[in-house]
Amino acid sequence: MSQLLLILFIGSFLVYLLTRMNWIIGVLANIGLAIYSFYRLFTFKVGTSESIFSLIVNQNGTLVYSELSKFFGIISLIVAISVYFFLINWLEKQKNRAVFNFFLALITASTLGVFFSGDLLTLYIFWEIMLLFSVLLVQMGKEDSKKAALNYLTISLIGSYMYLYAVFMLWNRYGTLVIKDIVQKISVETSIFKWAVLILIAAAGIAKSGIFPLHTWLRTTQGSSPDAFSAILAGQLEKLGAYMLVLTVAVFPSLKMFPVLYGGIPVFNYVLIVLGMISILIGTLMAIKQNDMKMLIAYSTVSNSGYILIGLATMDKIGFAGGLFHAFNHAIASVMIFLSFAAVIYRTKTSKIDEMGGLIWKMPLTFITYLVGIISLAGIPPMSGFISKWMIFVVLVKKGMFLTAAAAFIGSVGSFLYVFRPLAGVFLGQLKSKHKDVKEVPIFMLIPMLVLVVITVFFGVIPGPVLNMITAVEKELNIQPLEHTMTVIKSSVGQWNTLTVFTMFAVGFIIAFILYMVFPKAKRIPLTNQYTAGEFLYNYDLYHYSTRFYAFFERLYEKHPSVEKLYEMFGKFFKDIGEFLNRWFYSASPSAYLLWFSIVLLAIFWVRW
Amino acid sequence: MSYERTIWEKIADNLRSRSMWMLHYCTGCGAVELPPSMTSRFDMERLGMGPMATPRQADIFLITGYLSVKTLRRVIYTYEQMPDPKYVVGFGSCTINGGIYYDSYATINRVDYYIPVDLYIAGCMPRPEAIFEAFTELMRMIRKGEAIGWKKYKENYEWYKQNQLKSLGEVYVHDEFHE
Amino acid sequence: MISLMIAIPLLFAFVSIVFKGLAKYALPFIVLLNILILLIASTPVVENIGGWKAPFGISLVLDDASYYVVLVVNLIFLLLSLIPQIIDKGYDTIILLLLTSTNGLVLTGDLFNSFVFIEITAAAAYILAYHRNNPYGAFKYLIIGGISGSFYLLGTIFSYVGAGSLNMAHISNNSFGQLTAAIAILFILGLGVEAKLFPLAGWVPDVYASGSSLTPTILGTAITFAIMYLTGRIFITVLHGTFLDVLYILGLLTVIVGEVAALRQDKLLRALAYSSIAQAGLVVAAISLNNIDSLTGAYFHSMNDLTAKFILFPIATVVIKGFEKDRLAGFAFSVASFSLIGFPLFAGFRSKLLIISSAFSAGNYILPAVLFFASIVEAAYLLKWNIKLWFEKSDTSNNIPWNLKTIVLVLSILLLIIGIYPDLYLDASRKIAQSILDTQGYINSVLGGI
Amino acid sequence: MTIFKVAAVLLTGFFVGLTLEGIARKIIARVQRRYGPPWYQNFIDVFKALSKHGFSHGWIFDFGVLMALGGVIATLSFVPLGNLVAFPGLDNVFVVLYLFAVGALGMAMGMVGSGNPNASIGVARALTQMLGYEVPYLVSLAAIIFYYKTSSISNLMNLQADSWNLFKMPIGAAVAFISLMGMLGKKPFDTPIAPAEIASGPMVELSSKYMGLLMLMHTFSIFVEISLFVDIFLGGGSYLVFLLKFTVVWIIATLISAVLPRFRIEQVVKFYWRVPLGLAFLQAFFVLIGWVF
Amino acid sequence: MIYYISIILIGIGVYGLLSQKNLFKHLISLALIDTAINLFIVSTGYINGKEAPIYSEFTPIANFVDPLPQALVLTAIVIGVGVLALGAAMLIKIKEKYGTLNVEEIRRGDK
Repeated sequence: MSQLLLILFIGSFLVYLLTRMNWIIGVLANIGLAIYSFYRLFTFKVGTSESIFSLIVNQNGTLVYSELSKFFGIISLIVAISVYFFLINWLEKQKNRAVFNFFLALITASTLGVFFSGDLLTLYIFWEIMLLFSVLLVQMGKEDSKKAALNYLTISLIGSYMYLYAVFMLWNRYGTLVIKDIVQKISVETSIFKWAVLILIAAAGIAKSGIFPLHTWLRTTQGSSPDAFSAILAGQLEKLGAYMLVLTVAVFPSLKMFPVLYGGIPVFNYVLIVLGMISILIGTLMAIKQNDMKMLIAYSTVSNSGYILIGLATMDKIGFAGGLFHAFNHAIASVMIFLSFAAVIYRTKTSKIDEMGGLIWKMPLTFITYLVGIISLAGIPPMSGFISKWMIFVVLVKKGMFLTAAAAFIGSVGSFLYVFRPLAGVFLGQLKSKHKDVKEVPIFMLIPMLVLVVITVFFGVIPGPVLNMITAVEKELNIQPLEHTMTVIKSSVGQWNTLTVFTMFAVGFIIAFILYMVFPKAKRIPLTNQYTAGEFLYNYDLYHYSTRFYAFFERLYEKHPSVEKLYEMFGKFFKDIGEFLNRWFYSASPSAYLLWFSIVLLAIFWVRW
Repeated sequence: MSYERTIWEKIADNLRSRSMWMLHYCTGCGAVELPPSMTSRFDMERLGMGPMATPRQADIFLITGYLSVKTLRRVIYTYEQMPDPKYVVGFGSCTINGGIYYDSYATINRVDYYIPVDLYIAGCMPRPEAIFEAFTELMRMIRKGEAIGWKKYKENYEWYKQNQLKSLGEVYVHDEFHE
Repeated sequence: MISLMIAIPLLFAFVSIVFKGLAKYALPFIVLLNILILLIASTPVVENIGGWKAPFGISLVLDDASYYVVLVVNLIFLLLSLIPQIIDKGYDTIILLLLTSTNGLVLTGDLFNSFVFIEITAAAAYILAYHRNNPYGAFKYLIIGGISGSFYLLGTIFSYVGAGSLNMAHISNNSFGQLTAAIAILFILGLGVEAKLFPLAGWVPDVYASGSSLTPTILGTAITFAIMYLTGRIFITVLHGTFLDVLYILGLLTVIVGEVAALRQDKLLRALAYSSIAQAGLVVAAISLNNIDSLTGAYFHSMNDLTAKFILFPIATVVIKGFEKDRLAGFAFSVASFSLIGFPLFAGFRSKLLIISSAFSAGNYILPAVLFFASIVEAAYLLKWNIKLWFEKSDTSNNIPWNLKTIVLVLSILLLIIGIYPDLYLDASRKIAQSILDTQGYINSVLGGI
Repeated sequence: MTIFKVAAVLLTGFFVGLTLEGIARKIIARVQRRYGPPWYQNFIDVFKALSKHGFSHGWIFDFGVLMALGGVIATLSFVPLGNLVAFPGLDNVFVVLYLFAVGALGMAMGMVGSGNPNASIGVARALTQMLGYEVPYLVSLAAIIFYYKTSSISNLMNLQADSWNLFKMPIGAAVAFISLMGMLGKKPFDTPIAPAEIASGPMVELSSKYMGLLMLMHTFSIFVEISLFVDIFLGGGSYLVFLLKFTVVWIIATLISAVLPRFRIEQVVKFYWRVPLGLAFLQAFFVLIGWVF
Repeated sequence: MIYYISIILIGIGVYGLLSQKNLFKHLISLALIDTAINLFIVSTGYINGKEAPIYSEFTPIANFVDPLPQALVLTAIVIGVGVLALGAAMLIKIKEKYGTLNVEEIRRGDK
């Protein structure tokens, strides 16, 4: 593994040089690296460990290859490969191509590094490398992205420094950083120490995957980062957060460490579940309001991370599998969605929903990608997204967690609402006159999108391969494995067959198609031939309903409290303090200097003498 | 005035006569008499008839009242949006000869110069009894294949268009204030 | 031999008053000579000025700690002498004077002597602060510096009264009795102003952000490092760790205040000045933990900080039009900022890691928390400045002199190397830390077993 | 065998659904003191619509309609009609409910694809209304699934042989019934259609066979929705008993809708999230502490 | 006795620095503090009834006051004078630049 990482890190420099020479070769080299590491993932033997450099005395960094790292590695490489393919055409319009490619390669390398890490500090290092370069990539986007990058950096750093704090607490107490040893020691820990440690470690995952108190960066960051990178951000980087959450709830055996409460769930996990619930609600309700399509999907990420967290935190064989599977599905679906958005923005140069419309007539394949993506994201049957949502629903209902279930239901039905908004606003409806000459995107942008469509449909019909990987992970983490066959998913409260559902859907579709063909053919009329209550319209741009699509629903929660505003308040508070300090301590007159001087003198005297 | 129909078309016409969905074009005062014919006293629904919201769904185009140059344009527009087969019923005297507004510069005196009218209901206004009489007649015509205004419109499209243009005049400026 | 390191620059400083322009050419050679002396010297060397034996006369001490500190200080002056463009006309003499006093500050083993050198350093610093027509800031610095100098002098006198000697080793060997507290307080106040501790060091932003690149570059690197050494020497070697808790609290306050104030600044130099304050506070707080790892971390961090600041300050003053045409300078600037924030792969990460781990092993849970808070804030504003400068649109370059460009590039690569292979800095700082903690060894080597 | 069962289910859906819709029109007419159309009126309407020569707004319009009908047919095939179960064991509640959404999504997509803003508004309203009624409905279903430890509809049906859930969990049944009214799109929850406001909403551009197919889809979805209610709350029963119960539920729903005016859309959501959702939680709480009759 | 004088002088100096708005007065206050501290240093070496430490055959060595503080004071005075001169020079420049020595007016001018 260290060899692979070394190859990737050195290879990324090579990618940089190649891209400087000829950017297409650079992108191809990047794809080559990703495909090579994808191949290598299958050649590694699970359970091998290697030791690498040392940072603290007596503590070598270790790399461990586990089923978990394999699972997440595969997700992130699928995402990476498809996005890199997309870049073959997309990168043409981006400035600083060499740096862009270089950073992408570094991010993939460090992401794999995180998954391979066998000890907490190595994990932190790869984590921070990934963070740094992703921040640098984020700020290469639109004008707002500069501010967004700061936002992203600050919140991610809050998470990762909390994590590092926990790492040192563990190191100080146990003298080791290897996850395996710590797990053994912490599972017999009795004091409040384990609470502190686990909450701090979870903070990193919470910040990265966008769970409630630390979700605010997602909107601006996803909204304004370079379009292709948004896909990486959603599909690859946020799954690091999911990995960290798995680490928190499952690798650290929360079942053994904490007393078990209602529903057989450890008390610590309840804290996470509550956070997940809040994220689902916030993500759903805020996504419904967004007018920028990327920001909309960013909030949907908040909501879906909530699902992943809830699924994982139940620590049940179905729920845990559902969480992992949802991580997989969400990665693929959000990459599809963001790639289709990138394709749209590539042609139309805007991401505002109400500035577009009717693009389905110009970009049908992009539309299909988006459609399949949202069907999977919203969890509607023939696609894979429903399978994981089903698992999570089942476990919530089985354990009788009705409030959480209600949140999950709201999130799930709400997702129909928000995914429909770009569908209606961007792809359907009247074509804007300024987009008359828009063409479908070039072939290399289409290939990865359509391949992802096939993947999503395939795993929606035959989820067996992914479920096999998930059960392997569950076995490794001492959770009872999920019962399933290639197409049947079983739980203690019932089962269902993905293939039957798909077949019946196909049958229904064929019946409808036969009916459609039997009856008289309809005449194709242009979109401008509309029912207008007898009125004549000349500007059909205005005859497209996309501004404030759910205005009547948004009205219900117009005056909602906002964490984002709270954080802004904090920021302003710090700045005010800074202003205060600057005025009263640093820009003051000599008299004031002396005043503070004497105050310190007196204070020390008063306290210490 | 009937034409050759296949057996399927005969069945379809039978069905059409039992399920007539109307679109009202209510410019004049004639629509006053429609509510009584729909509500409990006369109950139009027992014949399978009912009002529809858009021309796409409607079978019968009910023009209730006089047409001016401005409204004729809309009537033609709406008529062309209706799916075939479609039937037009002129409701009240105004559609036949302009009614009491016959001498106005802006009134369209005969609707069937511009769109084919299958049936007129005379009267100012026609009472519900008259309306029902007319609709049962229309049902009979449809069943027999005699209500062929929509075919005539297709066949004589040039003539209708010419009449329409003559009355409406050439349109020079295309925006929402003209035409 | 080592007294030459003080004498020669002083001599040339005086000579250059007469022969104007001499200093400019002399500076690199003098510094090189100093480094040569250091290279051939083997520690510990104790030189008694005028032949008076240790407790009675003034002695210059070159043990492991002062060896490396002097080496670092002279290397900084060497780098500075390689960029003569930023040294304005007439300031060469001041630089020579500063070199004299800084060397003396570090090498001296006598408290009153160190007061003299501090005052000379301060006087030179006042003149530097005045650089680029900033008289009011310089005057403020002068007033508060003068007062602090007086307190330092008082502290010296009290230790003379208490321990009956001015020799650090001798004082360290004796005890003061009741006077300890008074002495410690006086030294805190005396050194706090120069060590940029909150709320004593109000002068820093006004002086650093005067628009001159020379002032912050030299004050924020060499002088700060020397003062940090002196702080460790006095409070740990001489005073045996008395009153470190006060230093600790002041250090933590400084970190928080410095970073929060930096967040607000809309001038880059001012922000960097506050960052300098915060880093100094961090170093002082880490020193005050008083164990080998934390001291190592502190000096390691101080070295990383000065390396980064030597990149940041000159570029910050030179660059007005952004990095669009000066990508190499931009690269160096970014590397230095990331090192300051403490991202892995960069030097700052290693030192912060060391400070944190030592704090944790000392059972201190507050310092790491403050450090993390500081890093977050620092990341926020440094990245903001990076982005701003990288995206500044311009058609022309900033005319950065080639030698400055080369030096900052070399330093930034050094930061990267240290981030991966930290032994170069780590060994030096460990030696400094060991030697500062080794009180008995210091006493033995100076007093020769009296 | 399965094929015949599926065919039987679909045909039942078609005939019974359309007949009952006709009967509902008759009932409403009688409530309004009219004579009303004949019971087979809806067959005539559907086939008349199918026979016409309409307009299409492009492939997404056609595809949406096909997806809507196909999705609903697929859903219907999973719903047990009394003892007529096409896929025993695989008829999971959540699968049925979410498969149902395929149809809704298809319809929404096709209708918005027509490019008429009235359709978009109607779809937006329909989705919002869905957000309103699904949540209390799903929570009350969750309570039942938790109680019986199975989420298979036929199992749930068989498990209430002694006493119906209507009596065991009356609050849940009431919640489900109120949600059912919303699902059916009956007054007072017919905001998405609202012919006088937004020209029949999603259906504004539907002509001829599209109209006919969507009427079929509507019929099937009504059949699915009421069947679910009958299976889960009224204990299903044999095929004929099931149809009887179905008719009763349908008539009650029709009667209620015949005398009520229409909600505004935000009133719908507010209402559903205040009253039925609260009641659903109450029911869930009762189930948790074992207060089941 | 001399202790008290020096403490009073320091007090006056500190008061001057704290209360005065004129920068020149600040400088004078600084000088006052300097002087006071020098006075204090000298006083620490003074032993009541002893003589000045001028070595000759007539005076017994044990009868001297401590000479070291006086030596130190000489150095300190020199340094103090240097700093004061520097400060005075800066004041001239301040006057040139801002046209005033009043702290508040200077701060207003800075903005």
